[in-house]
Amino acid sequence: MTTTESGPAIASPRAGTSEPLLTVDGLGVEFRLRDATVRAVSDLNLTVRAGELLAIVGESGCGKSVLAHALLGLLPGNATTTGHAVLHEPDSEPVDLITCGQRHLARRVRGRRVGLVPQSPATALNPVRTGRRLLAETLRAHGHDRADADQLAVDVGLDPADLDRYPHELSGGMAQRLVTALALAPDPSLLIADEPTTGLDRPLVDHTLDLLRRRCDNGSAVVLITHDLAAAQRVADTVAVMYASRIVEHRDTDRLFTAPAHPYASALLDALPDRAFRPVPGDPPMLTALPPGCAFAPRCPHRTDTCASQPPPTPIADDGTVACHHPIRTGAVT
Amino acid sequence: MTRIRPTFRRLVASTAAAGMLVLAACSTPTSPDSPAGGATLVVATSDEPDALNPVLNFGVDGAALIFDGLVARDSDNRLVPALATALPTVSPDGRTVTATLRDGVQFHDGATLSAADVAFTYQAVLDPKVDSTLRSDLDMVESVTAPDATTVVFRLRYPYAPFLQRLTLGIVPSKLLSGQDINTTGFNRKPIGTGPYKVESWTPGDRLVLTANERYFGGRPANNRVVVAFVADDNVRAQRMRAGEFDAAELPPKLASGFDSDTAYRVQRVPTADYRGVMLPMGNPVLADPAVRRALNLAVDRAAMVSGILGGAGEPAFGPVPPTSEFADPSTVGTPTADATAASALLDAAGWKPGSGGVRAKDGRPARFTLMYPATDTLRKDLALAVTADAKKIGIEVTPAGLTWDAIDPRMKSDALLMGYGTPYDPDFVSYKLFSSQFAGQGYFNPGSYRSEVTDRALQEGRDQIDPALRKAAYAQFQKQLATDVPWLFLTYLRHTYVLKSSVQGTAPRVEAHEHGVANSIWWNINTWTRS
Amino acid sequence: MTRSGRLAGAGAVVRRRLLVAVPVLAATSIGMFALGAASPVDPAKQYAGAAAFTASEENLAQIRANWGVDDPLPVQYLRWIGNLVQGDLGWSTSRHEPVASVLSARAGWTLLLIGVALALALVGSLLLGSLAAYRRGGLFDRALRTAAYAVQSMPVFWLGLAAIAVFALALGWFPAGGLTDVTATSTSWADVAHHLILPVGVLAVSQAPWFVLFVRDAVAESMRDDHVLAARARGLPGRTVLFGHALRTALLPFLTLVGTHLPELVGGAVLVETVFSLPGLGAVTVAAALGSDFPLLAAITLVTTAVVLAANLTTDLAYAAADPRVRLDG
Amino acid sequence: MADLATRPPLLHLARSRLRLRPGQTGVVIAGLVLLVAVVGSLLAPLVWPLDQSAVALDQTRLAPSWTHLAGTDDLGRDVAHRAVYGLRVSLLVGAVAALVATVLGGVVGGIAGMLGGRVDRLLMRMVDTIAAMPHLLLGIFIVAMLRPSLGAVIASVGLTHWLSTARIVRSELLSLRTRPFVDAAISGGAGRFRVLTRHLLPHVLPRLALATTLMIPHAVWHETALSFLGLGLPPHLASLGNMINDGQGSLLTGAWWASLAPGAVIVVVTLAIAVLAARWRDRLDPRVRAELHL
Repeated sequence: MTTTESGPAIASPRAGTSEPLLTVDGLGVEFRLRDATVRAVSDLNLTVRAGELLAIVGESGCGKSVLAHALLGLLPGNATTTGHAVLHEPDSEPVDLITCGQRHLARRVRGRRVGLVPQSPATALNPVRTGRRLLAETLRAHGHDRADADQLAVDVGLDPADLDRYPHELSGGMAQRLVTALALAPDPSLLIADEPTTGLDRPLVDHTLDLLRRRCDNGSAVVLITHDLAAAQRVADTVAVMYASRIVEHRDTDRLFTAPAHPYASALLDALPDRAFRPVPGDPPMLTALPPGCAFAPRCPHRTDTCASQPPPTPIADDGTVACHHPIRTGAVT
Repeated sequence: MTRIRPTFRRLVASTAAAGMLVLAACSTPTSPDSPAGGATLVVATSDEPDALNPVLNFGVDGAALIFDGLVARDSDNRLVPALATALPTVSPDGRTVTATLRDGVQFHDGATLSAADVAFTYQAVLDPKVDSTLRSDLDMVESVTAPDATTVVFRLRYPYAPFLQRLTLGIVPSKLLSGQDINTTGFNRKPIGTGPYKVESWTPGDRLVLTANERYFGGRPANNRVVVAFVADDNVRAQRMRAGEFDAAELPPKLASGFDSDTAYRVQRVPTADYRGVMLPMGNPVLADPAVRRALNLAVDRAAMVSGILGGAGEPAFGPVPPTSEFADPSTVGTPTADATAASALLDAAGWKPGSGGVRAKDGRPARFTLMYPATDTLRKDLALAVTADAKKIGIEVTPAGLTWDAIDPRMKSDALLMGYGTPYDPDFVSYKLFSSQFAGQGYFNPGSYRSEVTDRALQEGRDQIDPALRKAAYAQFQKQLATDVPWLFLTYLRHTYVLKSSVQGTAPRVEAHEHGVANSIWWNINTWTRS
Repeated sequence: MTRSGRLAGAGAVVRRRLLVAVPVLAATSIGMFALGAASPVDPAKQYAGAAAFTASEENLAQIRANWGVDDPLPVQYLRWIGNLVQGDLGWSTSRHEPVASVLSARAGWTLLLIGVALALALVGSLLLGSLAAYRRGGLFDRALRTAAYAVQSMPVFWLGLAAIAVFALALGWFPAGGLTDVTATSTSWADVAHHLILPVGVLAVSQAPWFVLFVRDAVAESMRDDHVLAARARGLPGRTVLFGHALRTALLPFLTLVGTHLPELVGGAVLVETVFSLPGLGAVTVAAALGSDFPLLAAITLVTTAVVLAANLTTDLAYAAADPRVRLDG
Repeated sequence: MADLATRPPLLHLARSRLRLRPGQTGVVIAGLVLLVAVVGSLLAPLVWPLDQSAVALDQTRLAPSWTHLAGTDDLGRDVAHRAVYGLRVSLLVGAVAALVATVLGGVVGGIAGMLGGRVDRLLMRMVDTIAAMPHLLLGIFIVAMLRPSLGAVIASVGLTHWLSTARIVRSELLSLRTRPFVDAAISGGAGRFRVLTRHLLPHVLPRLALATTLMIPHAVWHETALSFLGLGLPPHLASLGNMINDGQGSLLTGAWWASLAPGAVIVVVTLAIAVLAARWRDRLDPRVRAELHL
């Protein structure tokens, strides 16, 4: 796979040229269960700039979706959150999404400033409401004209006639497009799209990705949560790789795909069908029992004794971050 | 004795005529300046009638506000004429009774009362197709005829001394009822009578609303309306009385005593002929021994029962004739407190020796028996437990058993039973069937099969003789014999307790019968009550 | 799919339910009749009450013959069920009037009591339960749940007595019982309402815990549903999320719960009517039981069962109408 | 509706926490309460015998004191002493009635669940219809016809409370029937009875035991309600229902303690059973939301 296939992504403005929109600083999320504590997000640092499309990739259960919910204050009651995630917008005060409280989030932030395309659209739609009612309700709540519903449907590639169906009458792809339309309705400055291409066939995947790309080109920011590396490579400006609650590598898309520095990122790329097609050996660790050192160490070909005992450093590389004791130097890709 | 259900049947106490007579005889304090019929009076009772029809047992012992009988009773329970112009006359052979009707008495619908209505009423009771349990009381009636519009003639099968006492039955209009099925007719719910009050409405389970009968022959009632509220639950009745909803309510003694200290209320404890006692069946091998029965009679602490269970609202009982009756024999009265020593001595002498576990025994038979009581009757339960405790002290083991009547019925021949009944009107009424050997073992009549020739003779004498002095002697002998034989352990006479608002004036309590509901209660003369 | 299309099978559903309910009710009636026939109670003595003491055996036998209670049992049953089918519910031996007129005179009050109490309990529990769920774990949530558990373990008649002691006797705000002021000349609705506040309140409060806890749990769970999270993520106002989305979907199983809870409500009504001496079916049922009045008891039981079955059917149909996923098949 | 399998495991874990679960201290307290109640009512006849028919007419309505911890009633009987025996009788009635209901429900549910098909549909329709009969009315009917007595009360409670058990057993069996190990047992040549006793019963029994336990508070209330209506146990017997019924009158005359102790015993013991049963249910089936089913 080469970067030349990425199309419009190459032409987009590079990250770092505009002001930061979201700065996540030392974010941690824990769930208390009856007999265990789950660390879903650990010491996470991130910056998203206006006009940037950030892709977060990783295996299922690594904490991607929890991160999304944490940013919107939608975690269940047994979750504890630490750290900060500050939203800077040009025409308003900075808001710390972690500490500002539910009331503020509900009134000022959700939908309008930070939108979410939720995962698993089949369950994310109220089963007793038609798409049109849901859309109209959302538009009205944000002071938009409910007549925009049809246009939104067309935007996401949905036949407006299908808006009058109930969710159980929609196919998985139709439901996916509907939840995307719902998230787009308030026109948020930051859109978090959690697996927005699930259940879509290839042309619709491209359609959706282009739609997200266009939003960034118009100055909004998008965080694309996905396990589809190809999609990330196609549209993202930067890519963050998450493993066992941590971001292990966050770099410009081209750099990551050509020269991954973290052994896990490298292994992940190797698992792609058009590369080595070699699955990552071993299983990811339980989030209830994370090792004191590097969580990837047990599966890592480069591991040393330090890896098992010491948490990896997070030095800021010239073009991103890598959390590894023994990062792979440039050109190590097979 | 009451059945499971409270006794609904004989309801309203006062009779029209009685009311009128009270005006004359007792100088009822109806002040002339009080405007005729201002108030609505509200009384509360637990006992709701099933049907407002005298033929079906409503207002039998007094015609119950809505109806009048040929005769009525005054505040001393003496018979006085009501619909009849005078007390009916009895022929020398005692088998023909003739009554003459008052002129111009009208039913509530305006129809004039005639002798045919009286004859119809009694014939209806005697009609086998009518589900009336009164028929047994009128066994002696051979025929009832109305030779003319104002004369009624009863022919009896045999002379019956207290027959006039049976003529308090309320009279119904024949025109409205003849040809109807009396068991189911709508008349039973909205009846027409001659009494001081008309039925305005009856909401079963809630209330009976009566309005004054302007044309009442005994004079217009002093109150425009009377509401009888039916509240089955004692506690609820007490609560609602406390909340000021009623002018008068019947309450159990303990609940009534809660009102004693409150000047806004007056508690009336009315003497009665209503006794409670333990029927001791001769079919029980332990109780068949007169020594055991006499020992029990000595061992029960009647004074403690009166104070502890009745809250003072009662008197110790030693026989079925109440002390208030002219027939009462003073010599049969014992001591109210227990005499365990004398009782034990009696048992020792009869061969009942102390045995294992403190229970006496004779010839290997332990002194124990079962004492049944109707499960829904709290008072009888309490008395049964008190008897049990007293018996234990003299080495007799009693097992109380709370049962329903159908479970009690088949066991009455061999197990003791806490019973109760009593009417103040004539000693023949209940005692004749309760203690005569001819009724032995017949249902509730003489369930313990008590047999005594002396008692039988005395009871028959009391029924046959017209002469009051002879009757009195007969009943004195009857009471003495009972005190000797102890077929029953008489425990207490009750006082029926009523709570009235202090503002209510004009009550004239009279000795009450066991059955007292809407009418044979303290408000039997409510048509003359006033508020101060 | 249109609503009318989905509900086209409603008629067939009703027919099918009837097809099952009728034989089961018939079988139940046989069971009840057998129990009644096996009962040791003598209806004539029951009827005579205290007068059985003075009434002779022949007197009672004649009454029995008048009623036909000495006929063979199958004959009696067929007569009873035959009359029942023709709408003649029989003759009440404890009330001395036709069973139908006992029911018609009293059922209205019981229905009113149950209806108002149910409405009150539903509205109250939906509101309180939703609010508790919205701030679950909060002070209000914990207080409400504690109260619900406490009330749930209190016998309803005890609750009624306590209410009388406090609101009628101590405070004097409401009457202690009855349906209208005893001196009232006619039934005025204001008066009835004043009398019904306490009993309705007690019945509603005693039944509410089930509903409150269910709503609270269902809404709390529903608040974690993906679609509710999604609604929150879209920035919809809290009220809309709570009542428009979380409650709306939790409401559907709630409908069924209400349907199955109706018999419980009837039982509560019997006790409340007894405590507050209301002239409804409850009081008459107890009197009939004490008097072993078979025709009345059997009729009350069968009629209330039929009413509850009809109510269940209604809630099921309402469920179908409210949930677009359900399709009634003919 | 929601497909659990498609949810990411993390949020799924978080969701399961939402169950209503009594706290650890609550469970311990409830356990202690129940232990004291059961042991106390078992040992009472040996340690603190009661003469059920004893009265003391010279000690009526005494307020609580050191000699009479909960006061005395209308007939001078020690309320605390009788409350212990009341609990004993009520628990006995509750337990036996619950057992009767469980056997009945187990048999009906078992037949429906084992045979399935038409029999199942018919039986379940029957259960639905009977469930529509108000418990209390049916109970009153049964007691009225059998006459109030211990047996009648137990029959009345048992005959009206078996429906939920039948449903539980049936659905459990139906779901078990589709599991591979049952298929394996049947294809291995095991007879229906053997499959039932060896493979199915062990799965159903814990649930059945839980249903029985949850029914005991119901049964106690039912008994109390019948006694309150005058249709319960023989009135001189110390049962909680009878005691509250007796105490009502005293309440009006100021002797509040006569009904307080038995009422408090009912509330505390039934709550304790409910709390423990809720925890138990939680253990049995962590996926089902534990709702205190009182």
